[in-house]
Amino acid sequence: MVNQANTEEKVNAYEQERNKEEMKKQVISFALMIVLTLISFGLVASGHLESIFAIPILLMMAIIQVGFQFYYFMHLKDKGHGMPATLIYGGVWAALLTLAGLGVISWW
Amino acid sequence: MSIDHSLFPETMPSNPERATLEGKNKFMGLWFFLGGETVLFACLFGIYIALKNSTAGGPSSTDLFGLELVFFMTVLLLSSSLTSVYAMYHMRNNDFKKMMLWLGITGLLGIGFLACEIYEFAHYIIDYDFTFRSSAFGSAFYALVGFHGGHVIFGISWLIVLMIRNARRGLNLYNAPKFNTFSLYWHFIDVVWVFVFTVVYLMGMVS
Amino acid sequence: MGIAATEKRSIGAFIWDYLTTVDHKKIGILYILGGGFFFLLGGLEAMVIRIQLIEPNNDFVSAQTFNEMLTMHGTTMIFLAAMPIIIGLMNVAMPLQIGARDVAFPFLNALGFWLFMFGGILLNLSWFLGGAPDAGWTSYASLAMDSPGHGVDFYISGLQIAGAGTLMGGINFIATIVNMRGPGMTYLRMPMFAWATLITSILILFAFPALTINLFLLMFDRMFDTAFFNVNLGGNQVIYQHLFWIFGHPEVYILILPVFGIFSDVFSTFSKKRLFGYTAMVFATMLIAFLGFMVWAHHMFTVGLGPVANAIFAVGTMAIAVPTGIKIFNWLATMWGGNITINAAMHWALGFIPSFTIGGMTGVMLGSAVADYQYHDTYFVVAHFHYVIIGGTVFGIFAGLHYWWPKMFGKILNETLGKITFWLFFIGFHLTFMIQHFLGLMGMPRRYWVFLEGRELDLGNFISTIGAFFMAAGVIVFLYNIIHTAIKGEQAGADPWDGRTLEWSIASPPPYYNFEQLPLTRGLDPLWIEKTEGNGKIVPGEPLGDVHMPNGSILPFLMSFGFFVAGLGFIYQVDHWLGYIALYGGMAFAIGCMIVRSLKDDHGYYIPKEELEEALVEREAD
Amino acid sequence: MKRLLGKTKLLFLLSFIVLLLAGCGQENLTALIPKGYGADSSFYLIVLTTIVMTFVFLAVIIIYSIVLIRFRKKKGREDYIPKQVEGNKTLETVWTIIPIILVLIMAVPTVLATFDLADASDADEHINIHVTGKQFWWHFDYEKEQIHTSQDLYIPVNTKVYLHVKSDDVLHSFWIPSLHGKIDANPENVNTIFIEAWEEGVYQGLCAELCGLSHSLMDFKVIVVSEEDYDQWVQDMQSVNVDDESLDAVAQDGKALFEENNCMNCHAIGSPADYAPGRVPVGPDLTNFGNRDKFAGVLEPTKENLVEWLINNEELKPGNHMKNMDLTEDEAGKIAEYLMQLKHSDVTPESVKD
Repeated sequence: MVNQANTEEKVNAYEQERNKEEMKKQVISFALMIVLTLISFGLVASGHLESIFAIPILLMMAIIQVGFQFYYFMHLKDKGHGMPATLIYGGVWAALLTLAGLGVISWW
Repeated sequence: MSIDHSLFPETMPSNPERATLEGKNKFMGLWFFLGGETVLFACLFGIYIALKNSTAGGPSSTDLFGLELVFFMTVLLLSSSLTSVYAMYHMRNNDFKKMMLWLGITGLLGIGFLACEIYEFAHYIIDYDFTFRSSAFGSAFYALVGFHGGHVIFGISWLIVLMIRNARRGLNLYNAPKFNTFSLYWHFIDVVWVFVFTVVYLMGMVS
Repeated sequence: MGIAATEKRSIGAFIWDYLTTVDHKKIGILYILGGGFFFLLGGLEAMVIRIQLIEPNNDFVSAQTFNEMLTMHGTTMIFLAAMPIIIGLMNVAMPLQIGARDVAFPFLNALGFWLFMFGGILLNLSWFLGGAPDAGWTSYASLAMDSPGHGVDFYISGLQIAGAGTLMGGINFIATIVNMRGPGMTYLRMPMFAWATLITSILILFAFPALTINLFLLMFDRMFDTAFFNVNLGGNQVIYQHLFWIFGHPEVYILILPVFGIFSDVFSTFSKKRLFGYTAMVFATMLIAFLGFMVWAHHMFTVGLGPVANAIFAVGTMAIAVPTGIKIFNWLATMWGGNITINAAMHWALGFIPSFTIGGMTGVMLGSAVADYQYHDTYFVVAHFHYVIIGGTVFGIFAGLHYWWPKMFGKILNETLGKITFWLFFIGFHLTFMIQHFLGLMGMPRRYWVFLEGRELDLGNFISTIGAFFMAAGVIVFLYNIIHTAIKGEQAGADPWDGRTLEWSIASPPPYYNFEQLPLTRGLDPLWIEKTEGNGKIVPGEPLGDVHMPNGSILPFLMSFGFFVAGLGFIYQVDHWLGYIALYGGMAFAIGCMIVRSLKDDHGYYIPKEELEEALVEREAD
Repeated sequence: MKRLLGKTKLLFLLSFIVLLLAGCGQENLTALIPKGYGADSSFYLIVLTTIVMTFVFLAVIIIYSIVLIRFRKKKGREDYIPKQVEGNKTLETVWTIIPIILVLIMAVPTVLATFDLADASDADEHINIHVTGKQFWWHFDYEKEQIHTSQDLYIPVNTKVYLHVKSDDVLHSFWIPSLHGKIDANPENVNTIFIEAWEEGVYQGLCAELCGLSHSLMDFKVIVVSEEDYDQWVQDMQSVNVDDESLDAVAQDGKALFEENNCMNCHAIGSPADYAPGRVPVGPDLTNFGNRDKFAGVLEPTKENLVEWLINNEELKPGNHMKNMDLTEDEAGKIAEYLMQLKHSDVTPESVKD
């Protein structure tokens, strides 16, 4: 436990600064996500909108939120995330097809 | 390279979770697994959408859902996402104690979420007699939300085992990837929840 | 750990070694053995089916037994025979081909195998515990829910466990290829088989979750009275069909793409030529995988999805013919101008081209929705998918086994016996299935327990059954060949085929750490490049140093056993409280193993540099 | 090896001849001799795609043969190292473009035919029949004519007939190979197709989706009659009078036994007054039973068979849902006699065959 003794200097200053920058962005994303959630809930709670308009807006909000999660919280924007991104998008593609199949065709 | 993976300021890599081959493998493996999970949940969402209106005379989504509880649950889970980000921030700064603290908070928020969900299910079952046998809608609802809840339970158990095991060890290159994979998994649970509250609850309320 | 050392150890130690191994080569061999066993079982079931249909109104087996046979034949062949053997070949060859010492997750690799094995055993236990599943390998919801007894429950539990193993294998292979390619091994220098492994694994990753969910829903409906497929409560069994084929169609490509890889390697090795249009081949494989996800509903043309859906899926299906055609012509062009050695492995590869082309042709014909109204669920379809799965997958497996046998076991399979196997199997195959195209159109639906007299179906069915016997004879000769080779086979050198890829640059069988030094890849077909431009030896891509290896572990075996017991308990919990004990006990045991695994650090061990140096010197001396 | 090769050729030749002898299968069963609109559409596409695909197959086989003859290892040049060709843009483009064109040739007619067969806009002007699949028989309900029948479907020649197909239990698939391709009988929705037969005759119908033990015995018949005969048949069926039968004494006893054993709980013998739209009986409707081409799907309608069936049906058709009534042979004989005399129309499968 050598590293524990030296609590002052666990990481060099440059790294620390960079991590802090990153953290700031993440807190901002969180704030935005909360705002988006509030808008979504507010939209439904007010009950003013027709579902034809409301549903696309709600879905948009969800997609933006998920974008924040993936790109900021899960670092998909960072280097070395090429393959993860590829496969997540592959998964999303397969997921969309599945939804199209079950959602649209099941209704026929 | 030695078996001892301890971290020192002078050798601390900027991404301790991906510094070793094993760490990189774990990192990739978990992401790929999440790709598969995407399809898994898409199937459940698809089924839910297809069976949403098949209430067989039982209660429908507008009869059941209330916004307040769901909003509270959403905030809980969203915050737990942020706290796990904090934990990873401290991991990169090699501050083990703070990392554990934030992970602990993450776990507590997760448990809070779970408690709400159990309360919600109990409410539906007792007050509305709405079970997963009531109608196709009931089956689909409990399958989707329950699968997500199951993922939360698994995440919390994983976190507890991880924290107990590493409580006295400090951070090193061997366990940093493990914490990181957990945090990725936890974020993904949140991603799924975003769609659950949008598609199930909010869209269930407008129509 | 040479062969001499292996022989000295006791049988117990040998078995223990295989139960605890995390070495990808041994796991590969286990997969091939396990898959081979189930292949024989599935073959036996096929023979029963064909004997029952040798004459009209036959009563060789009862309707119940026949339905069990056809269900288990399909399920076994696809999930427990073809896929495991392919995954076995991937395990054996892929890490060697990309210059890696092991796969990314050796422990998961072992776990994947044991899950598959125990899942397969669980499924087949149904034969002794009141009857096998009888709702077809697709186990369509309405009939599966109608099926009495526990057969379908065995199908659900067995496949759920085996499927989890496959999913792990898939993730493992992707991570291996992404992270562990040797120095200089860029993506576009990987052998086609490694590419096929990557793309197949991605398909597994995206396709299997749909199966998992589907099996869950069916299980809930059967055991806990939920209403997913219960029409009276608003359920919809078409959902089952969709989910099944969202999984099932990519599954077809999971079976065929790897053998495309095998054939690419085999054709280029034995023609002594570089694979023609390598880049086009890679992209064609990707395109097939991509399109393969978008055509699942062509299995459902008669469901009544409406003309729009049928038209879209018809056109999509036909489009797959384009990349597949590219591959066929590229293989032909690879051989064109080459110096073709026609040995046993090449026999299978050459037999594949016309057989698979016919399978592909009928595939396109089936894609035409309106024509499919006639083909659907008849012997025409049976003929089509056997042309693809036998003419493609099984031929490919045989080619791969002949090709890599020396690498796995250090001995070359007997060539003459290999050729006899091929001809018996090839003739039998066409005899069995060619005629079935016509039987289907003449009014013979599939899964028919009996066909009636006086419908002019007698002769065709008779010929078909005779063909099946030829195929069985071919398989028996192959089994004899294995024994014969083990006893009398000639020793193979490191490179018996004048190979082109990295696996042929190391000893046969390879040392447990594969490479003393990771090899440097300087282009496509690295060994060939060194042979023609260098001194015939691969240049090391790293200095000699200690090599990190994972420890063996019995936990994967125990964990899978726990899930097996839990699965069994799950099936019987509806009948008896003992079921709950097995369910919770097995689950607790498996989770206990998991916790042990996570609490006990396993850092592996290091092979000291000196040992590797010795091995290098020894190799130079040979 | 040579000898083996020779034998292969012989075998292939043999199976080819056999195929020619077998021809296209049994008339009114095979899809290869279409006798109705839907089957003809399918057959046209089958032929078209086969021709296109044969063209591709020949191209492959010709190149394949040349490769095998010219480039296999020859004595004297075992060590020959061929040129390592990377690829050839022109060639690769050619074998990408040509398949795309071929696919288009097949795709366009397919799409047209798909929409053509799915067009149900004029259903109201034609005969509408509700078809229900049950384990293991078929029920037919003539909407406008208010007639129930089971197993034998009577339709007029050269007329569009709309079928609305569904299932009452598990998934089935409704198939009359000579007249129309399959359409699934789903438990949750109704699928509509139209059939149009071009020749009078008795056509074989089959179930094409695994539906349980007797899936292979779930046959039915389509009896295509002239328009006049069809009108006659409809009239006969509409005027069935259950009580006013010219039954002989044995049959009268059988009728009594039939009622005593509560057979009508499951089997209707339709007086038209009972007509209820959309009703599906528990067991097959027995109206006009004496004129059935086959009974229980596959059995010759002889008295012996019927007796055997009444006593031991599980053996003849495993998994069927008919209760065992514990009848003596004598009782069964009387009921059989009764059923055999239920001939409510002179338009019969036999009259069409002649």
